[in-house]
Amino acid sequence: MLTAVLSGFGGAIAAPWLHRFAPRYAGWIAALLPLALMIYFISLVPAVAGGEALRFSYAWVPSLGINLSFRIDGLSLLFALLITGIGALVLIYAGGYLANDPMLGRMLMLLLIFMAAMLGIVISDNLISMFVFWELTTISSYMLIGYKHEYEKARKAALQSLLVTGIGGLTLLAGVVLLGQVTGTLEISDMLTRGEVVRAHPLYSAILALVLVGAFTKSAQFPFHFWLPNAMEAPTPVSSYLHSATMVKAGVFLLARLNPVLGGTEVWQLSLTAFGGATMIVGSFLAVQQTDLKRILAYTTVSALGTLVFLIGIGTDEALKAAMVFTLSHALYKGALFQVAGSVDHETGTRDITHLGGLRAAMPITAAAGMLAAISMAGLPPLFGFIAKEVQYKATLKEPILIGVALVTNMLTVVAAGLASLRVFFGQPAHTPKHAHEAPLSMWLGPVVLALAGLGAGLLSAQVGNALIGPATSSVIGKAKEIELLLWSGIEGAAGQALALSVVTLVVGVGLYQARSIFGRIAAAAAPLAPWGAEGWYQRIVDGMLALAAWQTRMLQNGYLRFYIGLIITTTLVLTTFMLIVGRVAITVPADWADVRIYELMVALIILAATTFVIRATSRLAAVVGLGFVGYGTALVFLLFSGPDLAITQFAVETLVAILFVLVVYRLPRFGNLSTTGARVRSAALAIAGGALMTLLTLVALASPTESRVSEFLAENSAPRAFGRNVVNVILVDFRGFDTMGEITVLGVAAIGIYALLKLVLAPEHDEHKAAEAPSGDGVPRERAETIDV
Amino acid sequence: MDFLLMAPVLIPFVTGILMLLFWGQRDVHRILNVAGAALLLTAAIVLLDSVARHGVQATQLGNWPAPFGISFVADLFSAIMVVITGLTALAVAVYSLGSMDEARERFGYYPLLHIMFMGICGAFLTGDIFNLYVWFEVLLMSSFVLIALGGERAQLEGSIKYVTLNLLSSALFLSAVGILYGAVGTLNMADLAQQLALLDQPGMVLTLAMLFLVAFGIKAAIFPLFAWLPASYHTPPIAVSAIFAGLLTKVGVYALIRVFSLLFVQNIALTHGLILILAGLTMVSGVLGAVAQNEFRRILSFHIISQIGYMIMGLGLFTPLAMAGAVFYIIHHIIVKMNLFLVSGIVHRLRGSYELKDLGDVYKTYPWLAILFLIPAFSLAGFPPLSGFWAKLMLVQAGLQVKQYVIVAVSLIVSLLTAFSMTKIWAEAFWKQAPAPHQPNTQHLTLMVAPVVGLALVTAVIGLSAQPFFDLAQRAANQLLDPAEYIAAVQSASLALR
Amino acid sequence: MEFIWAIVIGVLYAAGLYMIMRRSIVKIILGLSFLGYAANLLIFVVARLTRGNPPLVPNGAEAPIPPYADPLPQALILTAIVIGFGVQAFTIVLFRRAYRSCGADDIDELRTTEH
Amino acid sequence: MHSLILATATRLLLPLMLMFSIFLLIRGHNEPGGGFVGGLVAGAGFTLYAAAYGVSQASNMLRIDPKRLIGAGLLVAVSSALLSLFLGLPLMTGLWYKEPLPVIGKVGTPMLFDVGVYLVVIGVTVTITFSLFEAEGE
Repeated sequence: MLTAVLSGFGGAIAAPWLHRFAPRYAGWIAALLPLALMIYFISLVPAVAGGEALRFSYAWVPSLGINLSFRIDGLSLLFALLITGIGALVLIYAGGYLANDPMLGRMLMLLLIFMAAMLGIVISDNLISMFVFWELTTISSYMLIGYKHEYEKARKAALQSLLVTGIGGLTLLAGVVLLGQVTGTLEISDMLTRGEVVRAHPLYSAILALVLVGAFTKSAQFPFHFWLPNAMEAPTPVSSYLHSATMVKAGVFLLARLNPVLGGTEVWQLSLTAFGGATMIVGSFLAVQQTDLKRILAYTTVSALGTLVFLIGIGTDEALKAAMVFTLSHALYKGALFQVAGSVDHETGTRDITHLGGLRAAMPITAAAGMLAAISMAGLPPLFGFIAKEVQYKATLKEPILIGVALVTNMLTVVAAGLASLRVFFGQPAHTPKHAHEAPLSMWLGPVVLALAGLGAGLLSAQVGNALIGPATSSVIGKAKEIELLLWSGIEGAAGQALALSVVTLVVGVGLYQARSIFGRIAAAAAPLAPWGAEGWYQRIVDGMLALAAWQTRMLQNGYLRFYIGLIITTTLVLTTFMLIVGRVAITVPADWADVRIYELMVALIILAATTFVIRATSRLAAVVGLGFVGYGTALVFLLFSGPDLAITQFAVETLVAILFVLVVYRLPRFGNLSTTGARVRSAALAIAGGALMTLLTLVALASPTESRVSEFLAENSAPRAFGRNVVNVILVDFRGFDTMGEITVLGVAAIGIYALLKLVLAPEHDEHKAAEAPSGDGVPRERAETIDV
Repeated sequence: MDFLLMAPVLIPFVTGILMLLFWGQRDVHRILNVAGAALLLTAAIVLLDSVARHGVQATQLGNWPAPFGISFVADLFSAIMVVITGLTALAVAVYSLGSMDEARERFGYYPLLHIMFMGICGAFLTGDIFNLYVWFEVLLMSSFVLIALGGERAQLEGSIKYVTLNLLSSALFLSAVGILYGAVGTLNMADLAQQLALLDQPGMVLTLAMLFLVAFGIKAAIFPLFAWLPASYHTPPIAVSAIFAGLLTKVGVYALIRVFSLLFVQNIALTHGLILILAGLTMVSGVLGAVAQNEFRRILSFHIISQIGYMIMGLGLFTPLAMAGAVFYIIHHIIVKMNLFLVSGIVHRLRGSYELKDLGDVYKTYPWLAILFLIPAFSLAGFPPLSGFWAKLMLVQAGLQVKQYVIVAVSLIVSLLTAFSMTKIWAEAFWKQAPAPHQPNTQHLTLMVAPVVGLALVTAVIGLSAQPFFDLAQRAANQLLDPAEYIAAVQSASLALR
Repeated sequence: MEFIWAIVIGVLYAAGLYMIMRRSIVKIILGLSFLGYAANLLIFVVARLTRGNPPLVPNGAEAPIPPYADPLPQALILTAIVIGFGVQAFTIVLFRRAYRSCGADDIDELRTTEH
Repeated sequence: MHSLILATATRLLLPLMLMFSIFLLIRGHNEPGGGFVGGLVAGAGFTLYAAAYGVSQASNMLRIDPKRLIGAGLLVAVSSALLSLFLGLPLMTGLWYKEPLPVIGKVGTPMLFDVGVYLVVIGVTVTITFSLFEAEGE
């Protein structure tokens, strides 16, 4: 089973080479892989229909409870068959559709990755590994939607789908993790037995909300539906794959999968039917307003996804069965129709139905397949779509409001089916940008197979019911359930009511199709409201985030060094003051004047005076001299208080720094009077607060009694063990010699840095900024005449 | 044993010294550069292996017993960091051979690089708080020179801010160490851990903790102390940016984790609660900063900040899983972030710009480069099954376990915004049609591509087989949360007085 | 007697902070020097002051005669002074080069890398 | 800068300063002084010489490229530290020659380390001042 998933990724790696060496047959060859997989899955059907579930587990990150577990039950199998079957057809189709595209190899690669990821979702038995595949579909669909990446619209649509499904992915992750913490397992099969625990848990509604957002965004439920029609920017093989079988159904699949864990509660029912119902109506209503063939189909897909969520929400056995039936029927007819739409576009050069008509003569095979699929979509016998609609009506019979929602949706679906087929293939042949021809084999094979499958499934409904729908429904319910699926179930009771509803649907639907011009008028009238739709809000949120980002960056990263410093000082002040207060730190000032010697006081005063002098100095040299006084003053302090080595070093360093300053001071700019008074006051206030803080901390530290046993040890061992009588020096070269090792390294690096700064002048071509401004050697744009300002 | 512990410092040090002795001989420098980095990585791996087998190891420099001399300690966290240092060192060493201009090579680029590695390894391994200051200065000084080396205008502007703000941080750090010594009378971190526990002045310890938080916070670039990073990280040559972006800020994070797991654990609710808040703010402000940028390297620079937030989030939560998440995140981030910078350098070579508006067509022309970008980019955004996903997952799990829902929500939204700016780079530089043709410079391209491939492989391996890495991170976290082993190792290292 | 020096330390810090928030680049260097003095003096003072008894072992003795000054902070400060010297020297030259390359003595003009 | 007085004075001063610097270095272990201060004094001597006679002459006299001098100093320092490692002792463990030598006293690796410091400081001082002289002389 692991091989089944991994082979897709392996095939993906091979795809570009395949395209390079066999460009004309790349699609056909690539299709062999999903075909083989489909045969493998078909071979599992008897066992699964017999109630068996096949399981395989490979430890991945067992410490976190994460395994690569796979399990095939009825639900997985139904989806796996759709994914591989339609996948094979789509690959063949892509080979034809993009026959002359040099990037076809990459397209096949992405499609295979996508297929493998999708397969991973449906057969995963571990929520985290399922999530891994879930995110892989997000990424690969991002790449697929952006396939025509030279176009900004394609890039934007790709981003939109990534963001919308991405936010859902994140909530799903949180939901999944919580679910794992509540149930104590991440294995889905274990979790399915612990539904009671979850539903009784205080976090239940939070988990539900998180999972639902994940599922709804992925499955394009209102109000997240808008990304899906925009994803029509993708080439048709992608649309066909995304919209028929797979990615968008991942959300629905998730709900079905977790139904035994999360389902059955009132919140579940209410939220799923409400969102599903809203999506159904919004989707179908928007569908009939479109003129772009692919957008029509995309919106009906939105509506169909709504229907699935709606049915799962109703939650009765009947409804869950209806959901499974509809999954299959929708995948078959929608896959076919998308490919038909793609062929039409490919052969005529337009997808606008107002420019299309009468194509049945030019494209007979495509037209036949399209008509057949459309009939299934409209829900006419004997196609599978008819059965899907019947069971759907049966599931809604108890509640009038549910009936109403289904009825409206299905009527509009009939209209959409008409627009996508009758409007295109019948009527007057229209003048199209390209002269229409029948599509090549690779491009009509898919629609034909899928449309015929819809017909076959309708005719063989009992067998399909036993082999696929029954096991799938049982998985969703959580226990085995016998299913009967009949094309004709009589006119008694519920079956009769459903049939009556079907007839009404069809009659009104046809009537609306005749009067379809009103939808165009409604669309025109509603146009001004568009910015306030869901997509408008999406745009507003994105724009708002961008504006916030720009504003924040302007504020925080404004380029002013002193602002950054101020921020650091403020942070330090706030944090330390907070802790001083919270920690109730007592501050004592040991103002013992008697202990102060007068010469010490004078040194202190010299340092203070020199400091003030430096701050107020208006010339560089004066400031440097003042600074020297501060430095020598400090050295005096060291000398006064028993630090001769310190004093010597400080004197030496101070002198050296002074020389350095003098050497470069004329190369440094003169003091400008740059800051405003306000700025000065602000920084002075901050600086004084910072200084006060440090005084305070010094006093606090001084208040703690200290007996350093470390110092004692060093002093006592210096002479006998380290053979040196200058303890400070012994510390430097022996006790803590490694500090000194670092210290001399710093010195060495500093010297090299200075050397490089002074000597290394890059040739102008290296220095893009400077080259533009100053051609002269060292690049001094405005060297001023320097005078000595002593 | 003693040699093993010191090797990560000594190898780059000796490499640097030899380069100084062979000053001006470019070929010698280039050979020593790669040899030294490879040796460093080897030694680091041996050290990690040894620590993983035999537990925390310590040595006393000069054979003076703790707490009197300087301790060098390798627990798993340190050893992991040293291995990552070796790995990134080797990657950047090779990359530099292809990307660095000859002028900089002649003016000490390689010795500076290795001395910086020395400082970084020293910071990871030292068990002495003042010695930590010294290593910080070593790596800072080298980084000052590296960021300014070449003296382009942008470099100089950036380095002025970089230098000034980092020196402010150093001054704060030094002051904090001084006060700490004045109050407790010892500098050995293991000893400090014990002394601080005995000290009956909770308020003062908390206040001191804040000084360290700010000092290391500046170096780690947390909110609101990060301004120096986006102001400077994009200005030097890309190899330098890459090693800074990947490794250097993480030394600050390392220091934060070290002191807030070993020294300042008296009032976790207060200190670590505060860290958690800062973590959230760091994530958000960093990612918003990135969203506002339109230059390859600047986008990446701002993302460093937001990801520091994740690491600090692990520290703030302070549970075993959270700390393991933090460690895992650091490992992942260093590799991935560095790799992205290296990729940006290759793009610059091929398309001649870092500005997104001037870029385009890379996907069409260089599909291999597109893949090399996507692996780290999606990893950075936390997409499975790459390394970043596991890091994110661990932190999310840890946060939900202790019911810190707000920070979890923030971390998830930030990861989406990360994806947003990665796709921005993707769409603009890789997908879009280039506004103008550009003659690519393919000189020495292989030397630049090889390390990128290597790092991408590491990312993928961590992602696909996360279990051993998770185990390692978890064990490292357990050691951090229970410092008894660390303290015992330091004490027992010094039983033999000479 | 330490309290006087605590005040001096505060003033030095304040001066340093004030100076690094100025716009003239020379003042920033001066400010950094102030911070160096302040930190060194802080370490010195916090470890307690001792008059006239440096930590030297007299000839013939095994250990310094108490109450001697704490040698460890002195060694730390020594290291810090030397490191500070290296950093300061580099900073001076860096600012000189920056001034010559960018031609700006006003730090506010050095913002071209951030927009 | 090429004044006669300075040149003459330097000729006399340099040997004195070098000797004084070595004195500081040796005595540092027992009295105030040490490698750093000693190195500074020696560095100052060479700086003075460069001020008097120009950088190129001073470089000639110094013979070794000051950057290599830094490397050499670091090498001496790190070698003194490494010796103990080869004897199975921790890095930087002090190794002492048993008998004290005349004038200098006891000799051991920590003193060798200080010599390393001394050399580095000379190298650093000279590197900085020489390159500054050259840059400012442009």
